Amino acid sequence: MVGGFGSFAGLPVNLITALSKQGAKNLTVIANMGGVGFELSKRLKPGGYNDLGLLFENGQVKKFIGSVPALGGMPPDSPLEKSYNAGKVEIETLPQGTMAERIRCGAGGLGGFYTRVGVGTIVEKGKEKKVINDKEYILELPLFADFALIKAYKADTLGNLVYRKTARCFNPIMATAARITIAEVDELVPVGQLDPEVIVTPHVYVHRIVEVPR
Amino acid sequence: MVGGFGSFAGLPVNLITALSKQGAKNLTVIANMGGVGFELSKRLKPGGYNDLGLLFENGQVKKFIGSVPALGGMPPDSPLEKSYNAGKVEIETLPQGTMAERIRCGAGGLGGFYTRVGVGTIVEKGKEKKVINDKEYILELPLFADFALIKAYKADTLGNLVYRKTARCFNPIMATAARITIAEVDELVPVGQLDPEVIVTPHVYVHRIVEVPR
Amino acid sequence: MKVRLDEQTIALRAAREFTDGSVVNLGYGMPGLCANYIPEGRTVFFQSENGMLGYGNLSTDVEKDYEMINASDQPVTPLPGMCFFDSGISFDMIRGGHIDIVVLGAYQVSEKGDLANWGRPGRPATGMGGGMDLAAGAKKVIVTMLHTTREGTPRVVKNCTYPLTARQCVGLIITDLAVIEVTGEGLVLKELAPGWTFPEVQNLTEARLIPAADLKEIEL
Amino acid sequence: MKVRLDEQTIALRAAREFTDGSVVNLGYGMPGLCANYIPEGRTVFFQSENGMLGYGNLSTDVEKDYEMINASDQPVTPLPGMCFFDSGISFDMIRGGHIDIVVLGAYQVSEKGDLANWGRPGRPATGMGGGMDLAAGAKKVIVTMLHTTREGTPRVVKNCTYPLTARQCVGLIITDLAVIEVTGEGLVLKELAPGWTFPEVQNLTEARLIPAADLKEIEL
Repeated sequence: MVGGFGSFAGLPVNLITALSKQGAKNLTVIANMGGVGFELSKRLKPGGYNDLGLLFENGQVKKFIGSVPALGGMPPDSPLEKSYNAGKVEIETLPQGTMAERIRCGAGGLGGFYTRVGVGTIVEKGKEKKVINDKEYILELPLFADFALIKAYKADTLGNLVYRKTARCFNPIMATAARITIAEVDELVPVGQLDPEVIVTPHVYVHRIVEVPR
Repeated sequence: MVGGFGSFAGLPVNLITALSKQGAKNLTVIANMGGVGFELSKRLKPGGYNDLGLLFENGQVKKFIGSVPALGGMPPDSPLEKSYNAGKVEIETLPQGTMAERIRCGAGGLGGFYTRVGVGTIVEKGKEKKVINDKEYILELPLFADFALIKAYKADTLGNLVYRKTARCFNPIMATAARITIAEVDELVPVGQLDPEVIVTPHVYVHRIVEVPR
Repeated sequence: MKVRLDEQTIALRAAREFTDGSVVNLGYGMPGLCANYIPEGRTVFFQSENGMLGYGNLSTDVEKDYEMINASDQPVTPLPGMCFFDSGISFDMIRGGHIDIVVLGAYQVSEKGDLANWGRPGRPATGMGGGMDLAAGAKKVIVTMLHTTREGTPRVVKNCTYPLTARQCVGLIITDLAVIEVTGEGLVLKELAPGWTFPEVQNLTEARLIPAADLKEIEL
Repeated sequence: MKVRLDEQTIALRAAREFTDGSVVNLGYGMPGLCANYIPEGRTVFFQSENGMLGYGNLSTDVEKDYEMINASDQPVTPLPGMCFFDSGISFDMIRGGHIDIVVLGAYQVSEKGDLANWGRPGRPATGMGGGMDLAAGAKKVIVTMLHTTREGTPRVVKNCTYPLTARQCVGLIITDLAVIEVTGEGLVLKELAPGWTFPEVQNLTEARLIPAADLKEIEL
């Protein structure tokens, strides 16, 4: 799993870059958006930034699971879209809220949940349906990852995390749904410096911290 | 629904007292614990306090749903336990985490979820079971209330809420799972005084605020 | 003279639907422009799927904060009383029915209010984003779109041929030519762009339109 | 001289199982006492179902904070690095497998490790609280209890007759007489209270006990 939401905010850009250098292949990547690649990223943030496009360019990914593999409002030039059109990567598309809930479901040790989102659309294809109180629901199953790469604002040395503005997005829920969670943070602070009332991710979920000062 | 967890922390004692005076009957109360009544409450907090016992003493409740109707470690003298033994109130007992998740399920507009908690116990009685990835699960359905009475620390005048220490407990999730949520708060502050990063309950969930300074 | 509303004017008309105190989510693209047209005297709380409630306009600062963006990747400004939360909580709010109005773009809307707004021929890798969740969860779905494709093919259709977002979810359609209400009886044409007649608009619409008793020109 | 361990000593013995850095949840009653016996040099993070991680000892302050309590309604003290969250998040943590050890009280434990710890005759209105969630979610379940009822009826049984909390969940049983490990082969008697012999303890146990090769006296 890779945190963030769409563009720069909340994306662990340094961890993604590191993963591209580390070179692991045949990855299954779970992320909200497939990234646009460095060139198109300049349309979203001046100067651009490295996103998941890097991993698709490198051919490191065999499957992508997310709600926005490619942006319809952008030219069809993102590394994922090109890889997909070339038959090099498989895509599983799912509604954003269903994705969020499947992640929470995996994090919370549950077996699945019923949702009305996607009823009557291609989302229900191959999925079990059930009528509850006269309404149709689709059964959705949990998502859980081997690794979560996430971006937070500050960590204490125990691993408690806080986030900044909309860079929070998918990061706190992905942090809870992986065997090993690696957090890229702007600032690492001593234990006791984060207010116990405002910690968003408790340290039991965080296994590695990489401080990358802005 | 009535917030809190067990004893004093997070219990909207003034709203409970007000409801006992208002006199509504045939209530279904969803709360983690059934309360111990004013007398026994002195064992939990010097001086005692009003808890849900008040509503059972008044005969206002026809059904209680919770994980700890009565405490096994206390004498069988709580108003709920006495009412139950006298056949005056119905009880539905459920595991605490299942209760929390059923509330979140209701709040999130979902149809139900599968959990392993309670498999092989009386909790599974009358419930649908399903095998997912070779493990047995129980189907649990959402909880949603007409009213939620909750306790928060501070509210702004829009209705954004923050909590204090373990008085947070069931309050934030119950706040999201009712048609009308009424919050009892220590302090009401102007809009803009609560840090957007630390607001726990967004104002869309809060319909009435009662300020009761400590 | 026949006038086709431009995107800004469509957004302005859509924003007039925002009642005082309403919670509004704005979809990708044209709907985002509505943020600049809140009717005077009304307070509107904008919710964004990534995890934010109560933000202000699109940022016009020279130094933008790229960690303060709406779900369309646009930097926005803060407002007092706003708050941040994670995307899981955001979709609880959306599915839980706390969004009064969502404004979405569309490729097609059917006469029953079916919505198709995320997939189109030649772009198999695009995804539905939060559209399905919003269409299923919001109390009212408003669609803003151009009345036809560039080639003149109607977008208000009998049945959607593009992949569906949700069935029977759209309440109001606002295009460059018309304002159309989706009712139990069918599509009711409520307002026309300046200079346009009912037959002319019907001619560019695949589904049958019912002229409203009080059919009028769009007031801007 | 035969010694029965008192509650404090049982808690002390249980706390010896807490490895360095482990996340531990303490159940209602006797297990709560473990908080005061963390082995020297080890860091233990106590989690509480209501929504707290990393708290300290039971509060001995004159002015206690009754909004800072563990799940057994006891005021506790803060520690650096602790945090608060809601009960929903708390049980995600519990069911999600992030509790290394839970110490629970019990009425009965069966030879297969079935646990009965919440309902007893004459008290139909008590509930299971968080016990079922903890028993299902924690990596290791330790039970602390008296070896028999006040009347001498064994609590370590062939099959539980009291309502179950969860099946096959208990890993270790610590009583006033013995430390018993639940294994695939059955209940292995690992340690005895001072002065007690294997036959004597077996005699007060309904289930069959297997003496460990290194059966020894409980070291305190």
